[in-house]
Amino acid sequence: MATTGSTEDDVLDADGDVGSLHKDDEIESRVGWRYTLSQIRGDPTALGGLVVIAFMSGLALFATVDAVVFDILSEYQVFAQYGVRKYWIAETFWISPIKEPLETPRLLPPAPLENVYGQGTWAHPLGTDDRGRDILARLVYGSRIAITVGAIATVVGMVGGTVVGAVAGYYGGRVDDLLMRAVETLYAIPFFILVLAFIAVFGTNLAFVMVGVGIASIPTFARLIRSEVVSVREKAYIEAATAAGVRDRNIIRRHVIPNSFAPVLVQGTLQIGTAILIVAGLSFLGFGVQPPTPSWGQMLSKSRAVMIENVWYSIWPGLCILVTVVAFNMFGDGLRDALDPRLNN
Amino acid sequence: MGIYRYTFNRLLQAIPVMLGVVTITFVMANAIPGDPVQIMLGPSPSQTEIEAIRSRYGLNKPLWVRYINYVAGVLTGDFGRSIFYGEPVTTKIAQRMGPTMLLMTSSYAFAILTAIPLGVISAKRRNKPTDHASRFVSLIGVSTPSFWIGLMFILVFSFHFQVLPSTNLIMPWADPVEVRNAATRVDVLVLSARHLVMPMISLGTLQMAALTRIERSSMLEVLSEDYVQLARAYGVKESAILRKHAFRNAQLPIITILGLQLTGLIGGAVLIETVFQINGMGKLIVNSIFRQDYPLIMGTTIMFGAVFVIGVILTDLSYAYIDPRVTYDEVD
Amino acid sequence: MSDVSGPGEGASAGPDVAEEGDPLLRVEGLTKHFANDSGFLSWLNVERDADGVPVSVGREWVRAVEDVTFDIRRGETLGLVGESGCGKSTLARTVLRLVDPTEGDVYFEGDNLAALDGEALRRKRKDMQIIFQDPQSSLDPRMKVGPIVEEPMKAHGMLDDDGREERARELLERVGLDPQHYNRYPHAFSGGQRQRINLARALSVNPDFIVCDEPTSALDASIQAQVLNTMRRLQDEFGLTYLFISHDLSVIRHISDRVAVMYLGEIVELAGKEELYENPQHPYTKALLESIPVPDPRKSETRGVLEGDVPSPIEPPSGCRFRTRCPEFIAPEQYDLTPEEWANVRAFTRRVIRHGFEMTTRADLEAEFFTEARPGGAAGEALDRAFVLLERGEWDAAADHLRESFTEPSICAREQPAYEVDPEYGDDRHFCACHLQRDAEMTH
Amino acid sequence: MDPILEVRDLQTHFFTADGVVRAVDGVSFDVYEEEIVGIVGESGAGKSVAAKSIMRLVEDPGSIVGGEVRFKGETIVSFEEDENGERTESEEMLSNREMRERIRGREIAIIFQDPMESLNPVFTVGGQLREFIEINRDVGESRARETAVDMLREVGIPEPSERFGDYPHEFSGGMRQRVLIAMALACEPSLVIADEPTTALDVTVEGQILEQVADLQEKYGTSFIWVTHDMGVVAEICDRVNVMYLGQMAERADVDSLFHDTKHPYTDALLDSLPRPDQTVEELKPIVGVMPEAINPPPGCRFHTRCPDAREVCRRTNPEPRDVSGPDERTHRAACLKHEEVFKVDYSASAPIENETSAGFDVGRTSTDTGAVDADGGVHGSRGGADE
Repeated sequence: MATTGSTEDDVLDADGDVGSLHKDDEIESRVGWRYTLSQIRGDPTALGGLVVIAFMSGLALFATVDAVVFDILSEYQVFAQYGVRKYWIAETFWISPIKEPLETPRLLPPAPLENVYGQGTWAHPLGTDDRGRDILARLVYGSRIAITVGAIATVVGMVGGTVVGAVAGYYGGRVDDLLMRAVETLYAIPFFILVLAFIAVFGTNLAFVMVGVGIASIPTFARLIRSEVVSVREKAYIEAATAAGVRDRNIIRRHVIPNSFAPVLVQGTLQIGTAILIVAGLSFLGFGVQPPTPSWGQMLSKSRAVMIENVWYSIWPGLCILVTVVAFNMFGDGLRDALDPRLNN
Repeated sequence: MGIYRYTFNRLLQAIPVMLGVVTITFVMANAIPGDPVQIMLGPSPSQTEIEAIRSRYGLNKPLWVRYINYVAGVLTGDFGRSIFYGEPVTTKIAQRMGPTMLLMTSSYAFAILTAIPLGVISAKRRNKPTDHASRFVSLIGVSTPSFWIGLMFILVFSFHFQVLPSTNLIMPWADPVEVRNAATRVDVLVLSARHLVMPMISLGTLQMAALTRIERSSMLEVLSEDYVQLARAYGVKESAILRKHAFRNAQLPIITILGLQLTGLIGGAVLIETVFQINGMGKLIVNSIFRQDYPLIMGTTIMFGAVFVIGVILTDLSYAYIDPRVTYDEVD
Repeated sequence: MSDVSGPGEGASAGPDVAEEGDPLLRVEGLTKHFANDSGFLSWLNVERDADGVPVSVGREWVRAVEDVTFDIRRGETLGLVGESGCGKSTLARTVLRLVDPTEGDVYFEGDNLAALDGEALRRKRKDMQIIFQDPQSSLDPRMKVGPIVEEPMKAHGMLDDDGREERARELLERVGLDPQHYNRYPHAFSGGQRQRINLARALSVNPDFIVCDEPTSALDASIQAQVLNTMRRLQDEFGLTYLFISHDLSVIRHISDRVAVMYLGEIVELAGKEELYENPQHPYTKALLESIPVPDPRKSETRGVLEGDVPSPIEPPSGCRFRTRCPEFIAPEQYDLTPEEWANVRAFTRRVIRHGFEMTTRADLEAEFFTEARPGGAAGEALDRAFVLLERGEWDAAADHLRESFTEPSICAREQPAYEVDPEYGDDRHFCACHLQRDAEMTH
Repeated sequence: MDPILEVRDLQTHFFTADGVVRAVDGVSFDVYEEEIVGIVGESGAGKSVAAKSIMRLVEDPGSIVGGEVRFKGETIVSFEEDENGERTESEEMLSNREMRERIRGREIAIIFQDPMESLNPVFTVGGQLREFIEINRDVGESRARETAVDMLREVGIPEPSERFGDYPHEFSGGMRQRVLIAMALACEPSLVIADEPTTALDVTVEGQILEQVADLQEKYGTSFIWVTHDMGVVAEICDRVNVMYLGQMAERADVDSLFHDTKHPYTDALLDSLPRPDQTVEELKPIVGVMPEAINPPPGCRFHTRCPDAREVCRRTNPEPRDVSGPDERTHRAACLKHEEVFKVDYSASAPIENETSAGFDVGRTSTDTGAVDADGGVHGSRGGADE
């Protein structure tokens, strides 16, 4: 009876453009999502990051044609004659060689191969690899893998970490002790080693890689959320709500969560970048994304053998990783500046 | 007085954590789908072979007995035998520990020695071109995969200019007799350095970049503290303020981060050892995963956990050494 | 409770209370001890201990509030004054059951809050509210003023959506804000205005009792006056009862009807306002009143009469908690000392305990401390012994010896004081926890 | 006798994204030898910034943009205008190096408000004290150490030679403030700037410190600038007082005449709004409204938006403090046009501005658009209405 659906909106629908700001209130004034957005809009770093992320995600969404699949459509060579790059003929559905690893071999390209590790042509601007697959197409497809895997892994870690951290932080006492000790033990195994151990046990399936990276990042999120919740819980407005007789669950919903969420969002953004790096590393070692599904790490791994023949083959995937991760880091930094003035230098 | 008790406490605290690491590792190893014996023996082994292996590895005992045995083994330094090599896991790890430790410590040294001056200068010249440049470099640094940096180094310095070797690592303490192209200790050292420089920088770059950012913000924060203002108000020179009054305080968060960043350094080491084909712990764990050599995977995982935990304890102790407030509570 | 009686109890608490009319709130023997887990907590908060599993090193208890008894009558303002760390805020929170008491009872409108739980307690909160010191953090920065004021009503199911909004707007006006501010965020307001929003929120559920925890301490003088006036006006309009907590004796004098003075977790004196300010009996109250700078250059003679720092509430002094700093510490009965002799002994003892001088020769020390009055008899012998120890360089032994001879035998160290004093101003009972009153007490 | 410190028309502004904050906007005062001068005002009045400006310790984004500060013949701040009206720092101004070597610590020392933050937590208290003595008194390490221990004893730290090696966190707040006072006096400066040094302390500790400072000031003959918001402290310790409001000086006088012969309505109102510890005040008389923001100060007299005596003329003219004392009295400056004979304006003929009656919801808006009123105007209840 005490709560209605509308309160959620009240909490989240904030606008920051209220009057002129009192001078002492600089910290308090940096609330409100609309204000946050306006801050980001004014911050070239964050904006740059956002644009690049949008561009890479756009590629991931739309230019999804993988040459693996593509080459069976060799009759479409006709388009190539007119200078139309293969990947422009968009596949509108989500091709997922990940889902059907058994079927992919038959999708391998027929001979003869053209332009293996050669120079760019109109049809293959960056050349093709040893199986005649278009490198640019594979790079573009790699962005889909990277961003998807990074985001899913982060969401897994964020959800797991939020649950653990929030429960530990809000209830405190024994629960807190127990959970945090478990988390710290997990944290004591170095991140990458933990993921490797996970893969060793469950196999190199991409889904397990995502879950593994997610689980390995639970301690980071759990500790962050816990410390946020603990500090928010100390705030006088929480005590005021308790004193007013507001129920615990409403306090958590209306005050604790909205006020402790900002740093998590920032960490989440930065974590996507980290996860992309981790997964690229795993693929580089031969775990993670399995051929023929293209991924940047795997392409780099492959490039080691052909460094002399095609210098650029070992440069492009690395640049893609670099640009994507830089974008997430820039956006994360900008978000932090906008949301969390304490860390703003 | 306080510092000894603090050290003792920290070491005491590490025991349950390490026990937890051993437990997690054991549980994961025993969650493997399928029969490890099958994996060991390959397809269609005979029944007697299976039984022999089972009793040899103690697999015919119940899980909790095996757990107790394993923990007891770990405590006495016995991690079991590698399936692939047939040697004790500890022997194998001991062989491989040297290169990994050399790589990690040299990279950390590189990262710290470059990051601190860079961060301090960046803070001192806040929002000036130097600062912007240093911030740009560190942004790129934290976003670049270390193994790609390694590849690029190989491309440039090994393939193109052919000035540095792209594989292997030579221990500086190696016997000159056993090292090819080396007659004296000096030769060994030079060779070792030439082998080390690319892996070291590839691995250290990310740490360097991360530390630079923290050093900068930490320095900025300290420079705005009242006690720095007070030093200024008492006529202390700017250089002395930077060197003495601000520097020590600004290193506190760095020390904390150093411990935590070890986790990234270890992960990077695995990749860098693969790129430069260094026979270290990282390559060992990767290979044993491919070979499904579970005793070895467990052993290396626990060892990496131990390296991390020891590293964190060391950083905590140096923190306590610098900041008198840490041990204060312990005193009374 | 033992032989120690609190400030609320007279010779016979029952009839006395009835005489004064039923109190709105009665606090009896309220005690709150916290576990001192600072090391552990710092582990929890600091990221540094990435893998730390703390080893418990035995628990210490912070005796924040100790055996506090008082009552508050309907419609009055009880001022609670004390320095930082004296436990006044903890007391406030314990009274409202925001933290659970270690011992004792809080009777509020007939119910023992200490015994209530869960939903019953939550419902009871409708009648008692609190206003906090910090106007910055007491309002959720992500909530608009309207929902902030409505939240308590919502929690207690008062009115419907429209009714609540109407009431919120009306309350904003009553506390001196513009009803138009309903849709603004807290950051758009100044400190004084935020305290008004806090007031509106507290008033929204029509409470009988409001605890005001330093509500004006963060405000400038001119704004403080505005808020204080508003609070008084609202007290009349809404028939409120206040427990007003502050470290500022001037504010307390202005706003209160009766005043309680707290030191190190205990109430040391409680009396009517005029009585307490014009006829203070406890040495601590006197010291407070002498310390406060008066905004009048012709009157002020501020003197720092107290020495040393407040002792730790983990191991508070035995007997009277103020005795370690008390300028009127009573001489042990077994010695027959003149006031001068006793003063010299105490000055000497204090300096030895604090290592406050360089040891020279016994003659020099005798000259420095005991020229005019040197006690003889048993006290003199005790001093002789101390000098012998000092000459051997055994400072700690000398300090211990002096403590045993002169500090511990005193009634101040042995018994907890609790006395009634005849009030000179007004009719309110005057409680004073000081052994100096042991002869003057009217009833015991 | 010449003053040791002369401040003339000092202006310190902060250049923020929202605009220029005129924190100190034309402030003048003097400090003579062996006196304690108070600077009193509410938060936002600019008193701390003024104090820091004297030592040129204002930090980015703030900077001193005008005025003069002279100390014992040295020019700490001075500006000159070129033909285009561009203001530049004049050449006679001490260089940063000279400031550091000749003024800071050696001639002028400062005590900050928060004793908890003013000492470096990773160095020993004694070490910090010793270092500053070494720098400012040209003595060797052991001599500096002796001086430090003596000074600690002087300010009432028990067992000073043992506590010399302790860290700041082992001292209570009151003790730390004593250490900072020892620090200031140990360098034997001619002037100590104390920036709200007792605000963070409890009243009994404050009493101890005020007493100690008064004794030490007498003993060493040091001048003090005592910045505070507490009129009680001013009455207690100061010889002369400057009252600041919104970056400007409202009134300057001897402490006794400031309290008992108040000449500026702001000081008057401030005193009226204070509850008293020594007498029961039934009704407080608050100042209406809130202090406007220094980013956009009102035109004319800065106090006219809240002043009970405001007239139309106050909207137009911003008075500087002038001597309004009687013929046989000591100088008493007030920046208020109601002293018509001094300011030569037609104050009494000007129409009054009704700040008090309009104390409903509009007052705040005249100064800021935060909108609301902190005034307890006569609109609502019995008590509020009974103010007059």
